[in-house]
Amino acid sequence: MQITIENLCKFFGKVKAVDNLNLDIADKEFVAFLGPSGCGKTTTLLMIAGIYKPTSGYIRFGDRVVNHLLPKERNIGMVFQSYALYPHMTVFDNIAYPLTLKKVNRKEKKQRVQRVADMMGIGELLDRKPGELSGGQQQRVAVARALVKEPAILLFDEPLSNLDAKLRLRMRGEIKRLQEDLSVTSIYVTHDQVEAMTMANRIAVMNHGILQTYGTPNQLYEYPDTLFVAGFIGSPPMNFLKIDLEQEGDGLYLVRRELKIRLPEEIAAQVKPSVVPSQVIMGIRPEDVHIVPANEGDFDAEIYVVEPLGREDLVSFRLGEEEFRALTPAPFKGGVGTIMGLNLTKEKIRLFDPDTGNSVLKSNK
Amino acid sequence: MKKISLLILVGCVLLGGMFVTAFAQDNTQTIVITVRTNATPPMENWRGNNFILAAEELNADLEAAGDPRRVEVKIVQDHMNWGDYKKEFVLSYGAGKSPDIWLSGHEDVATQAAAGRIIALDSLLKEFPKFNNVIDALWKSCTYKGSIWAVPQDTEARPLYWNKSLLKQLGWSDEKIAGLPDAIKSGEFTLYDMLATAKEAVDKGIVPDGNGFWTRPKNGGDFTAFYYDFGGQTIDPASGKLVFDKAAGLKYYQFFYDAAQKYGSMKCLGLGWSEAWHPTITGGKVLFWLGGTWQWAEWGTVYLKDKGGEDYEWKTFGFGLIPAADKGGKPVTLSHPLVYMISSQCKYPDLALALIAKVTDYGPNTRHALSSTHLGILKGQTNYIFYKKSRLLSDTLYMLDYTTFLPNNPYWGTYSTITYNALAAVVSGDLTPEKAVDFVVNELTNELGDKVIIR
Amino acid sequence: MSIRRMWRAGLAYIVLLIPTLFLLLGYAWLVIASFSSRTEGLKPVGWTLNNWRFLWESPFGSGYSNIWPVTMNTLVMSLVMTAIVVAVASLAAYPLSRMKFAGRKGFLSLTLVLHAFPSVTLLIPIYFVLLWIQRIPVIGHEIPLIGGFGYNTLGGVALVMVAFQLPFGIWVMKGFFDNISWDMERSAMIDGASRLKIWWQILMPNIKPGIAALSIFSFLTAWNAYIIPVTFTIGRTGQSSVLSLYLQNFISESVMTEWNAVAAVGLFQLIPVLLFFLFTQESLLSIYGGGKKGGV
Amino acid sequence: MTNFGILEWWNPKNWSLTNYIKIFNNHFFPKILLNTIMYTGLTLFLFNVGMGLVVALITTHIRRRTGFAFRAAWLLPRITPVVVYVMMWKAMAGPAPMGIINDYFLRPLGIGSGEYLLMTNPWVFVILVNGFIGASFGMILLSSAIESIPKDYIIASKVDGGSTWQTIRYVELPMIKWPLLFVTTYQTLSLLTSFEQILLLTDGGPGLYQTEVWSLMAYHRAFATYFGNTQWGYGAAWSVVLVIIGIAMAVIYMRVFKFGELLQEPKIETL
Repeated sequence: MQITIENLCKFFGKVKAVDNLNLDIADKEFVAFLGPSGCGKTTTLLMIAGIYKPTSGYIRFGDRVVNHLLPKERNIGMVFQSYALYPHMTVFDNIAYPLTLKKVNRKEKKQRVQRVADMMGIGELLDRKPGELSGGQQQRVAVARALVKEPAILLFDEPLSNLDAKLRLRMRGEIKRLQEDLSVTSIYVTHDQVEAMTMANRIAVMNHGILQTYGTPNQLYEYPDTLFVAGFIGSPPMNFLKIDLEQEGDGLYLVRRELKIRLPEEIAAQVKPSVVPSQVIMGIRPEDVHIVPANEGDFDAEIYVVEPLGREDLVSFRLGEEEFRALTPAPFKGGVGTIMGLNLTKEKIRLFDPDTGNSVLKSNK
Repeated sequence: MKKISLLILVGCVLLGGMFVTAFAQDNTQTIVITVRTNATPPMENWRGNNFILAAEELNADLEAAGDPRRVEVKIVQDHMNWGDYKKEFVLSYGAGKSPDIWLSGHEDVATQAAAGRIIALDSLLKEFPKFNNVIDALWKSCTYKGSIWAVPQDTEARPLYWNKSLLKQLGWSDEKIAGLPDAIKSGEFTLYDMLATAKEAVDKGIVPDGNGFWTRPKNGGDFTAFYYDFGGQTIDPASGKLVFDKAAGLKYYQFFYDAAQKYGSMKCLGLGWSEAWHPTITGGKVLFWLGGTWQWAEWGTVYLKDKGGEDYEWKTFGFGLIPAADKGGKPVTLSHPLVYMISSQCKYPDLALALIAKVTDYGPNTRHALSSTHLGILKGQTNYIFYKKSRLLSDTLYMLDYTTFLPNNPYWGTYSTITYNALAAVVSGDLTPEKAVDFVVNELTNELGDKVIIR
Repeated sequence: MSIRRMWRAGLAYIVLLIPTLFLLLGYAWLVIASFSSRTEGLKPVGWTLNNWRFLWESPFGSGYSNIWPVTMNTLVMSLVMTAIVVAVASLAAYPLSRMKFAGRKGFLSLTLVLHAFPSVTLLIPIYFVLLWIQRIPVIGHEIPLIGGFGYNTLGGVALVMVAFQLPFGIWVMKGFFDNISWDMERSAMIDGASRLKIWWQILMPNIKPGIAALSIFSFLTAWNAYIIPVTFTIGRTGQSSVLSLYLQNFISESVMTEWNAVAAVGLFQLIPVLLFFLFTQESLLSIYGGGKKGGV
Repeated sequence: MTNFGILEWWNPKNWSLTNYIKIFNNHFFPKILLNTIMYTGLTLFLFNVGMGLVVALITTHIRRRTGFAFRAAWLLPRITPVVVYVMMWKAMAGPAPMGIINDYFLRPLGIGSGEYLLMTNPWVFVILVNGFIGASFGMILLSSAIESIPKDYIIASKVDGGSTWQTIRYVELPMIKWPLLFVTTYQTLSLLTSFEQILLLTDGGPGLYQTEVWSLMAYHRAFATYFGNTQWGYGAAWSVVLVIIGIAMAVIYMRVFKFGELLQEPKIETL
């Protein structure tokens, strides 16, 4: 089922929760809505589910506008963060509830429930009450219930955020696999960028009710459209540095008190001419910053703190008021306060307008 | 569709008709007559229970006369406070569920007759010569606007009681104590003489302060008797309007003001009857008090059971009329006949009245009089063999010669509430007698306007 | 524990204990009085079972109703009232708590404002409503057991009690509905349930404590009611009489009351609710828990 | 609004404000107003809020089972039939030697001469009788509010070195401000409109209107005078004035508590 969202707006009183959202989701696609809490992603999801009514704009399933349809007429399945299992019903009754409401006959109901339950690996638990299950098992029941009516669209509202880290990893894989097997158009709301990156075909990043960017995980990681997206995606987050962009001869230079970097041709070519010269924000991911002995890199900085991450160490430097991080293979030898040189992979430098937050590089999608 | 429903309808009518004829075979028709009375169990139960016996008799009469009707009496009898009881009649009448025969105080005749809830009985009464046996004076209490609306059920006197042993402690001789009723009767012993005696007893510590002389603790007809005693009038015979006499009113309030403020009396208003009033009186802690003849039995059977019941009462308590206000004046008492009324919602008033006629007889009425210590209502009842058995009833009967009644006027309730409120305020010291009179005049004109005459 | 702290804890107990004992003293008297012919303070003067003779005979002589039909009346009236209150309150509280419609806030404030009306104000208007209901065939006066919903019927009294109990009931139930997870209701909607089905199949089973609490509270209110039955029924021992009225029949006006008999009847009226309360106190004490924020 | 009375109460006519004028002309209007304020104020602060809070605080700070038993005891007056409950208090107040208070407290202490306390100190009993019922409302609401305070705050306060009293004063009381205000106002309305206990206890007496409060006056006027003359119109006028006062108070407190903000918006918009 293809989903199209056009000029969708949602107000709660005077508060604008979703602001002029345009989005289309292809059939069988797995899309993640990513953003911090309160960004409007869950509101959008609930509008798609039919729980909230859009203030303006349209939601289409296929060619059909569904704004006025009741949730039950939309043929969707939804998994909630809190699982939302009915505590007074057994697991079987929980999963069977959508079928009971559809008045599916007993035999078929039993078969279908058993099938999804087996698929989710909870076939043995059908007689239990939700209260007797572990978090992971409850989550599986919730997914089974969403699947049992064979919906055209699956909606996930932060389904894994109540699970512990290990279980989350496992469920992540299972849901992704399930979605691929069943080929159901799915929307997955999360504030965890790792989940979005690993699971989704495409990610819609939202902030303050506004769609920031919409693209594949790779696009978002490599060529973030905005400062917000750049900072939100990737862990540890991208380094940002206020810096002047200047023209010197035929080259473009990034200039700051302690450093001066010439942009490689391929990046320089993408810089919109209108921004030169001006102050911009340079962004570079920690894995593209390399630590070298003092005076040997693009510039020098003092080590502020070293955080071992296991496979790698994260080293933070102080650069004036700002912090600058580098990922380096563990173990890193070098004490706090030592001056080291830093070398940047200059092809990975991204530039943003400090006022609008937009990328000043021409789009390269 | 229409045809079918028509068919069903016809079928139903036919079936119903068959049922009715089947039951009408023996040609009798049972009529339920509801009797609603307020009675203190078990002493006053005859108020209602007499009707059960009456119904048997009446049915025999009906059968003999070839009347197809038979009555079945349903009694709703309990013991409520009068305010609730009267409210209930009004509300049940409004709901179309009023009882056929309703017992209440005679003063309700005016209110309920004016509201059209009861029927006038003049012409019907003539059909039952038995009613001629009722003491003539009592009919007066059943009359409103020239018609008779009710039949008396019982009456009583409200004597002044005293504690003989306390009087003795005060130094009174046995002769003096025994002569007190006559001294009152002749007007020699006045209201203020009584207060002075009360004060003496308080001063000597024989009774606690405030307990020299008591009345009932709540509003009621007794207070009106005092107002009459001071020459007050409640109704204008010519116009039938209520009357308030300012001069008599002032004396009346002055008396209670003095009693409470100067003579160590009247610490009785607001008391609960059973947890305080009766126990204190029977416990010998009050010298003079105004009560009712009907209370004599209660004291004997309940409060003084341990001490010897009625024998103890005869030994310890004395009673007489309410003393005159002035030397040589006429003492008073007050009677408050209870009466049977017939609701205007009653479908067979003739049967209802026939039942009332059956209970208005020497046998049934004396039964009630004896068990409840109320006075009889029939001429020559004192000669009735069983009535004579009661010493109290015989000893108090003379009081009916001195008796007074409450007025029959629909606004009596308001009038009485206002005059009582003023009295309570005088007793508590909230109002002086003069202010009390002003208050009464004010409130009466405020609430009743031209329905009351102020003199 | 320092002396100072012990002293403070002891003080707290004393502050609590003195009024509590004072209160319990009254109940002790009630029990003692009911088994004695007279009491002086708490001392019984002559133990007797005589006060309890109302259990097997009418204490008011022949022509008076026994206590058992009156007890039955009270039970029926209380149950009818409880059933209506719980049904209507939960049905009304559901949309007030969980549906978006114009006038929702207005309605909620109105139920609160209703609390400002003394019962006196409403007794007469309600009387007229009862008269109106009485005219409706069957419902008015022909239902077995409760006698219909008109004047002088158990159903009528129950109905009036409902009117007074509803604002409170709605607030309590609203409080419980407020506390149910929205996701659960959303989930049921997506599963295909209508709002009515959600109310019945999903929400009601999950606010059982609330239903229990409100039922108990309503039942206690009905069982103990006095002013309303006395206004809308005929007779203290009549066909629609309830225990409070029966009890009052021992007391009123100028007659001496056998206090000890009253104590016994009072205890008789108290015992069922006391037992009921002991078994349900946990639920009853949680009645306001649900409405903590919205207010009861 | 009309002169509804016992005669023609089914047919309201003569619409006028006479009944309202009568109220303010009533000689005892100030006394009844004063009684009402005194009754509501004292019962509210001593019991419905005061004792309710004290019992709630103490029972939540002692052993759970003990606390529960105390709370159950305090709930007894609320579940006791009013008639029985009032009778019990009459027995407490009765004259010596029947009265419990006289017999066990006053006589040993040599106070008084065994009078009927309901006569000598009616107000004490009006307030006690209503207070013991009223306290349970505050007790339940406040104790459940106290128990729902997250334990972290209390532990934090203890760790910071606060005594139990300081914890109550600086942590718990501020956190139950809303329920406290709610109990205060809700119970004000309850007290203003309640009269059943006073009716059965003193019936406004002893003496004239000594304990007559506004709603009881309305009841007396509308329903119960000795000779059954009911003046519904006049009684209703009394209660209408009371209703206006009540609504005004309700509106004020809805403002103060920002009633609108306390209502959560439904989080499902489809009907």
